[in-house]
Amino acid sequence: MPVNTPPVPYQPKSTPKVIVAVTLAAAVGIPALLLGLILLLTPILQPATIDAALAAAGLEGHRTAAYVGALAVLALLMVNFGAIFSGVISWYERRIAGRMQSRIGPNRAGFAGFFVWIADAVKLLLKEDLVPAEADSVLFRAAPYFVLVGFALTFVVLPFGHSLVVADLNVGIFYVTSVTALVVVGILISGWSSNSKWALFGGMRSAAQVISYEIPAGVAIFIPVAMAGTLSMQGIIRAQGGLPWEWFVFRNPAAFIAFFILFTSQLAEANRTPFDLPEAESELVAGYLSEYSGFRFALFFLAEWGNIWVLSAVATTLFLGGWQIPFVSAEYVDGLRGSGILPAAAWWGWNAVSMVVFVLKAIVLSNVVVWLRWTLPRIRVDQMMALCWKYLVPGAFACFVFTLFWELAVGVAPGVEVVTGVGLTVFATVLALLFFRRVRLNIQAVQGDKFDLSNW
Amino acid sequence: MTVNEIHEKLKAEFGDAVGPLSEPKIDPFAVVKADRIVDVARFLKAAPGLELDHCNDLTGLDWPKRNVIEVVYHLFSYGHRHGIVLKVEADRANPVVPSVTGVWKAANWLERECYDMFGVVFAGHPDLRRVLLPDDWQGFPLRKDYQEHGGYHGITNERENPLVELRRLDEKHRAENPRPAPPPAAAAPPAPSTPPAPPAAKA
Amino acid sequence: MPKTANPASEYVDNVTDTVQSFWHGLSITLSYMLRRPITTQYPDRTELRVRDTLPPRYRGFLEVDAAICTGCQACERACPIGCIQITLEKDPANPKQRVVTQFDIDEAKCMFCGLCVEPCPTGSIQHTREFEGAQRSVRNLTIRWAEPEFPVYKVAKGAEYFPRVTLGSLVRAKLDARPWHAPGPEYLPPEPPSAKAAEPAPKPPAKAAATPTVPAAKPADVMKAAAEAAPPAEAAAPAAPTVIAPVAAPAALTPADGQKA
Amino acid sequence: MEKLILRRVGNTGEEMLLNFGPQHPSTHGVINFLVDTDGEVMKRAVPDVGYLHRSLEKIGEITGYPGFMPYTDRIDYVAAMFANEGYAIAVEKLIKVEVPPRAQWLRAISCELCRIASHLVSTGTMATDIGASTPLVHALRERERVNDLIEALCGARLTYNYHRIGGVAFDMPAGWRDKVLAFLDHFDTMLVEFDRLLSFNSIYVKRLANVAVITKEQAVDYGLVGPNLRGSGMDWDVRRDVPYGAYPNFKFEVPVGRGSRGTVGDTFDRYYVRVLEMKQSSQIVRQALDSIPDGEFMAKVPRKIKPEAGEAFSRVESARGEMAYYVVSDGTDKAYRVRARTGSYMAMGIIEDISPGLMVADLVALIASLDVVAPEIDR
Repeated sequence: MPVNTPPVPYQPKSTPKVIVAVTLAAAVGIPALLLGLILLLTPILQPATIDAALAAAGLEGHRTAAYVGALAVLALLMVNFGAIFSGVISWYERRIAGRMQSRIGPNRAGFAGFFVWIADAVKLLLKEDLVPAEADSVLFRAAPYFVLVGFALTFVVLPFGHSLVVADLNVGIFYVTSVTALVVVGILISGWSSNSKWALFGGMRSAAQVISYEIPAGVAIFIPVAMAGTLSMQGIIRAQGGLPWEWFVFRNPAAFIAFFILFTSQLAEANRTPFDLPEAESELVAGYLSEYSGFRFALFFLAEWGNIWVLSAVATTLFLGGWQIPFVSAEYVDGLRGSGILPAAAWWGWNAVSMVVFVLKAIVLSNVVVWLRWTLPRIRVDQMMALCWKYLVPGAFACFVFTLFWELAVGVAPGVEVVTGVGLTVFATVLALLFFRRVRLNIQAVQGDKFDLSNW
Repeated sequence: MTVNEIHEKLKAEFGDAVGPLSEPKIDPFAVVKADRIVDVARFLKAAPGLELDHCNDLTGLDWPKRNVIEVVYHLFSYGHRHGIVLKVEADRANPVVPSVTGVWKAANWLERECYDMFGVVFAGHPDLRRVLLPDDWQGFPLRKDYQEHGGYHGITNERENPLVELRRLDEKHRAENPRPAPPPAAAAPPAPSTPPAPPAAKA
Repeated sequence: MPKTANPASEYVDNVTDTVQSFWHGLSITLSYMLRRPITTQYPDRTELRVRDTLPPRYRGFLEVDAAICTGCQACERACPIGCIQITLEKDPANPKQRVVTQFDIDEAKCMFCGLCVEPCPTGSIQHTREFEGAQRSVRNLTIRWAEPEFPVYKVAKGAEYFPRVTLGSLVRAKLDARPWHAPGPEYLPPEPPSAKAAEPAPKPPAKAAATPTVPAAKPADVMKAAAEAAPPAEAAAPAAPTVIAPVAAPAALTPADGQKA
Repeated sequence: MEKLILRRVGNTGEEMLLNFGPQHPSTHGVINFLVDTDGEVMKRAVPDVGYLHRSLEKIGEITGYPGFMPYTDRIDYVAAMFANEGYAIAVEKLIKVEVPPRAQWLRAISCELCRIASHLVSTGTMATDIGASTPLVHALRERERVNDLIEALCGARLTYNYHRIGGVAFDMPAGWRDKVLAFLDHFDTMLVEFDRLLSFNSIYVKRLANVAVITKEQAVDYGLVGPNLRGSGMDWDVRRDVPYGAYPNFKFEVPVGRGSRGTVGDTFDRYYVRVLEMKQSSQIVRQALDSIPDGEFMAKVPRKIKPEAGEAFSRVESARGEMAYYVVSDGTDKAYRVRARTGSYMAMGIIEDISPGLMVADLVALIASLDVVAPEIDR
């Protein structure tokens, strides 16, 4: 008989340095590449620039082709941005969820599991695209595209920086609320065409939810619109400033409340916890997604996670000063553009800074979305409706009416706005500090737990 | 109240319908005539001083030798903290016992399980269906003479027993290779590195 | 949350309550970002090997130390599930010495209750801290401890201490000796039904299908070949199974595995 | 089955029959609910159980008396200690064996630790069913710590097989007491955090309060036991009122549903009784560790257990309520009948009558609050 085999020495494995390097390169490089392309291409592919360039080259006859080409490039860029953002945030959300639950989270594919989203995407693309036998196959197949289109179209007006926007529509925010309604059409279609009871439940819930929450969201949107006097996304941002007390959220107590109303309603429209009723996994298994698999499933999830960006970007635009750089006015940057076909170097520089400001703000908000999901329970259908119609809609209307009077008052005495802005900024800062104190106390309160960032 | 006192009260109320208390081996019980069980149950639940409001357990016992299926009631009172065990005997061939669902709602599922496992039909039960076993199950498994069908709708419930199969392999191997010589104790291959051959190799 | 009949104050209460619970909930979840996670990256990135972190009483795979097995079969009797099988024979050379010719433990069936360990007079059968033994074929989970067969251990009078090899080393060696994807042993074809006719239960067709339906000629041929190739000694023939496996296993085992699943 | 439901409910043609299970995330095992819904509102939910039936009672007639002990683990694998204990007590009654005090204490300690572990699963899964997944993982993390302790005590994390007829299998290992006390210190503070994270979260309270109210009378009538009974306001605990084992030596409170957030007997009460019970269990373990007597941990039990003919009934307060064993002996070494009456089985009986008028999401809350464990129903 074999006796006393010598113990095999055990050495815990660690991620090879090459993989760490590759992961870090990808984690920094992919977003940097995308944002860099957006920074470069969105100003260049504007009609005015194209016209000027065509005129300089003497090719005015090819305007249509040039426009279509420019649009195609921009569309590809934006859809890719949405897709890659939703991929990365799917990894990020799982990682954050893991930490909040005392877990490590994804940790195998690449360093810190960063490549898990690529692996997931590849897996989903390779899976069989199943259509249930009893489903309405045409609608079933079409539904994900409605969702995708509704999601992707918002990128037309979402700004990324000072001049970095595909098209600054003069009805920008109105356009956003309109096209996002396409998502609910897709969900409804998927719910009905799946011919599954769970999916039907999910679809019906989603329709009721999204349509109801359009109202408080819409009214809350009117508050920054009223304060800025324009529907254009860039116009609303330009009406704000770079410093916190110049943001709409702090300039008006009603706007402060309206920000939360809007944020809540947007969560509901994006079907995020605590409003994830349409796909409530503990009740409806997977809701309207029950019957989907493979590529179409991936499209739904792409839109769901990508919507986090959309809602963060919209809230940032409307209330948090957008891309406004502190101490640098938008007009100053305008003046740097120069008169050539291509803008001057300083203009590019400030545009890059404004992009960083905007992306940072949006990422902070995306964090909050993720954070909420892993904290809160889900509310019930009737409570979801009650919250909307009893709390958010009246609140939003009250805030809106208040804002109208407030604007009158500001017209008489502009100092009011500055005082409120500084006051609310201080209030929010104190609140944040108290909150972090609370976090520290939470760790101390549990015996045996301590502040420990090891094993990140 | 002790079991004896409860039993005396029952005796006084129902006379011969309630049998004597079993000799107190461990937990004594009394046998009740099947047709009076509902009345006894009502009385036990309602009579002041008794108030056995908790139907703790209701199950069956199969006694093929006596040709009897017993239904056992474990009753308890939350207020007085006393209880009694009652038994009702039913014919094995056609076990019918009145249902006490009207007295304790808890008896509903307990009687269903008793029906499921012993085939006792509870007359007056509102919803006497099989509960744990599939609706089309044949037989009543907790009866002592129950025979296994060896599967359900073609799904086997048997796994090949590797112990038996390996023994058969060994025997075959032994028959083909008669023991050559007494195995010396030192002949055992000591090295763990040589893989012990899978048993197939012995064939 | 004070209960109030006043709808207005209830309205306000609901709002403040929500804000409060957000405050507490969000601060708690955030605080977990700053604490150490409790999970580990099993199996290859834990600080210690996991089996070394388990308590000594851990009930993992059973291990039999043949050197001190008395062949008393107490474990076989104690097993409530019948996953131990022991066969004892008289040694033909030495009639006084009994030999354990079969000591099989079906680890796939074992429920790790520890009841077999308790009656063992010498502590030969023990649960170990080994728990990693996944096998592609469930047949490989039957561990054969009487391979080769061993003479039973005679307890000296008054002995209280029985030297035992390091707990776990034997079962580890057994598990390591076979790759996880090794094909399982090929069993004999089921006996003709006449042998089992005495069984009282009616035999459904499913039962017959459950046992591997191996063409009768094939295993016999294989076995003949193996018997020729193998030396008659106990050391077995390492060459034979490796040759046979790719040929015989896919044909015979696949349907059987499917049935078992 | 389907036809049966339609016949019973008086279908108006507007209803939809929903097969809620057997493979559903929140049926806590494999249970099927045939739900008749009118939109989100249920007309009736009929439980269809038995998917996990393993005929354990029949097995009890085949294995000998000691051999059935590991099978009792499988009756309720979330809280296997109680199943062990109940069976052991019943058989000890049959063979008239007195369990030594140290074993009584060890049984109490192990059972209360197991109760903490079980209630952590119950409260945690309740959180997931309501849609908050983080508290579940926090609860499971604490459960892992309990499991580590129990594993050090008896070698298994789930199917303990720790109790024996006449005592327990092992004494406490060295240093175990300090580990338990350290854990309890941590756990008491953890419960406070758990309350703040989950129990008093306004969304959570709103989801549970006033939902699926079971009155005291109903609870008694339907034979609900344990936390489900106490949640309805019934002040009853087998440990205190029909004491067994070492429990008369400990001081502890019996938490009762008070309707603190809504009506007495709603889902929140049933949930919160469990949270409070964990606190009490922690107190009991502390007391038991302080007062544990020395001595044997196993009584002298004949190697072959062969009780005289007779029958014994035992009741223990399991995590899912009173667990009753009814063991009948015919004088041989194998039980003539082993019957386990479990808390989850009793809880299933009430769902059909409570469900009308609830929403589909409330059914999830109701199932979770009754803390049913499928193997315990089906056995």
